[in-house]
Amino acid sequence: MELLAIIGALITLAGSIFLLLGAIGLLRMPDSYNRIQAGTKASTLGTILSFAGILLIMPGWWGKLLVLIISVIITNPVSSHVLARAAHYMGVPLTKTTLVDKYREEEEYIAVKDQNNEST
Amino acid sequence: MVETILTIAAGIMLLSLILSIIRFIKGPCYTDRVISFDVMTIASLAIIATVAYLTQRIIYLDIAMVYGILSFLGVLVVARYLERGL
Amino acid sequence: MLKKIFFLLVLAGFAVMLFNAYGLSGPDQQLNDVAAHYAEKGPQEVGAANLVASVIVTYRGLDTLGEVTILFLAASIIGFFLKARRDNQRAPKQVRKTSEILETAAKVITPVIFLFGIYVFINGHLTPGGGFQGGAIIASGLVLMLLANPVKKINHNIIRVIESISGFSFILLGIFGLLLAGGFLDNAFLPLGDFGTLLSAGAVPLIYIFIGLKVGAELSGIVSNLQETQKEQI
Amino acid sequence: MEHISLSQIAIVAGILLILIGLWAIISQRNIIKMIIGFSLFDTGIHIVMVGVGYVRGKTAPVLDEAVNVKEAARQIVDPLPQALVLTAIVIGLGITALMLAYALRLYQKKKTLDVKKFNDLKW
Amino acid sequence: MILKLIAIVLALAILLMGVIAVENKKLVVAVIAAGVVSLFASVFYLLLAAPDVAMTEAAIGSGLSTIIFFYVLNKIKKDRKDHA
Amino acid sequence: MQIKNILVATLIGFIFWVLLNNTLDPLILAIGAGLALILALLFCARCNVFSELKVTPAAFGYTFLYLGVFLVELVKSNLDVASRVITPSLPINPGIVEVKTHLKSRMGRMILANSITLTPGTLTIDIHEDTLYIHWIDVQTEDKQGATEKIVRKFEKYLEKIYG
Repeated sequence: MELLAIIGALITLAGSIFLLLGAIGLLRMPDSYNRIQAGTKASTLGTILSFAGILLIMPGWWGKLLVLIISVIITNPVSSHVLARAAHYMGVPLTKTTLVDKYREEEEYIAVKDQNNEST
Repeated sequence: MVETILTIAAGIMLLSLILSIIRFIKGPCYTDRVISFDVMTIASLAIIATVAYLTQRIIYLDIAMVYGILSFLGVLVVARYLERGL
Repeated sequence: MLKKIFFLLVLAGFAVMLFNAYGLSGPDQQLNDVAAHYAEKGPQEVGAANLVASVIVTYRGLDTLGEVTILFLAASIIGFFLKARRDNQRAPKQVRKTSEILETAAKVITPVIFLFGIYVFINGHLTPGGGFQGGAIIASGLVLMLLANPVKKINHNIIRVIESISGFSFILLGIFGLLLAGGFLDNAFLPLGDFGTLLSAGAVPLIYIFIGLKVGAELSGIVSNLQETQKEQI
Repeated sequence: MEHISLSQIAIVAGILLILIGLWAIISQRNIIKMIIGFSLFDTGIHIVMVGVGYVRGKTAPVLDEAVNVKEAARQIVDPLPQALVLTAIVIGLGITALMLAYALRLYQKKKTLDVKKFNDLKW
Repeated sequence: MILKLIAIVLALAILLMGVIAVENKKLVVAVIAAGVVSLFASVFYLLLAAPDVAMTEAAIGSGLSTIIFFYVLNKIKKDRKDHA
Repeated sequence: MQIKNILVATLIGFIFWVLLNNTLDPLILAIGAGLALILALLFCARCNVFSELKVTPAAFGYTFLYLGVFLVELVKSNLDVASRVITPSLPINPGIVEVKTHLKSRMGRMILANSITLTPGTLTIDIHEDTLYIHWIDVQTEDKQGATEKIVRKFEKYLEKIYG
């Protein structure tokens, strides 16, 4: 029992390290799309691992922790997909080393340039 | 033993929260800020779960549920606003 | 410039006042008498495991009634103020279409959010949560529906009917308390039941269900009015 | 670190947040910014009230298996400020929505959000 | 101990985000920053042993009021596009 | 078809309710079943999200197989991105490519897109009919066939068995 709890704590520690890596990726990546890649998804795995670790430590809490894990798995990719779509529609620039942009060739492309003069 | 490891884990989660706040301040576009908002909420979810263990209350996990659902909606609303679909 | 200095002076005055008040607050070592009474007698008198719920619903029930009234007034003023002309043909909204992924995901997630809102206010007397939080979660489920399909028409009559019925039932339960038990909004006219189970605490779960439906309907009304308001109506 | 308690942190942070909100209300000219300042002010007051109700080392006032019902008075924090703050938050949402609706209609009349331009009653 | 550390970091973050919400020129950033203030305040309430208030703040303060702000900003932007 | 749709929606709601309550009290179970049925009738009566789901023993087996493959991919590619992030020279060459899918049902395509998004390195940006536009952090091939082979194939062969 004690061993299981220590394994769970170590899993939580691994999850927190993934969260940290996600945040570092958020800082280091050059453009918005890569930030979405590195930021939101590494941290998604980090959160899932933290929940799983606490589930191993406290087995009586499995119901709510399982619901949390499933909801994180379902909602997070949808939100990052919608965000990336909005970014491409707004005309957020890709970084200079980008090889190819097939989406731009297909989509009717409306750059929203006056998005930034929202203030008065 | 377990509590020590979890304390260190909570400290690392706080560090990632601080790093995403730095991105919020720097972020050149709106989307960068929204991404850092998303990462902040995810890190807060992990912090809430850790706090729930450290204080031994299962009821704190309900707040994590509400948190997850409403941060998802917040990101969706901002994204749909930015792409003129609201 | 002079104006900025004046603002800073005002802020400094407020800061001095507030930090003086901070010096007056007592030591955080033990509960005061009222809180100790709630903590000791609350489980026998009300029977709710969540003491905040018992304070909101019974001990301070009149405050809650006033709050619900304020929220109702705000919602109806917003509805009156932003009323769009619905009878004549208005131009279809110019919005970007939602992606297929969001539409499908919203169809799966929306009933789950509604179910979670209902869970929050049915279990309001046992776990954190209650009518207000559950109502807010239900309204956010409606927001998700609107996000996935921005041109959808919300039927305002259903919202109005749910709100009226639940508000009326809330008052009716209060009057039952006045007639059958100690006072207005007293929950003891139903059996208190076993402490910590779903069917306990007398009328607290019923009152929370009605508060939840009412708050959910009001917030949904506010959101949908703000979403579909038009430019000019006068 | 030992001699400061959570409630002291909460009260100081809340008072500073109240001052930030007040600064926004009296110095900004944009109506939406003033409404944001109002909501910050609101949050600050709520943090101060919950911080006053906190008792050192006690747990939440929800009596489940983690709290002994007989000795509840020695284990929980004060439930009354929490109940008051809970109602205040909901009212704050109603007021914010009302102010935003007014701001929207004002904008549609004058095509501006600057409060200095609304000088119809000035003389 | 770690709870106090979390509380101090969250308090500093709340104040920083409040200053951003007041001083930033762009309304969208200001509204998102106000939402983040509510979000951190919700975790703060959890540390202060007030789960009910934390749930209300998460559902109403950071969820619904941000949503309402964005609906109003959307109307204002659409109006501005029509008339400018 | 309609009945299966409602039944699956009810079942999902009921499982959610039981996990949330974490008890087997018959009263709570009855309340949950009733609420899930009502909500399914209200929201899922006209949307045919679940009607392509195949309810056969083989489909159940493939579901578990798919979950296993998905978890392994998740951890493996997270480690990949993590190593990219902490390398000082930041070795990325991103790009947006298009891939094709054979899946017909909307639900299947949603699960496919979510799986692609969750495995780091790839991010679904948009979906048109049977074409997915994907932001790829390390572009290896630019043509449609090769990218499809590399990104989609490993998930699609299981999802085809579960959804039509």
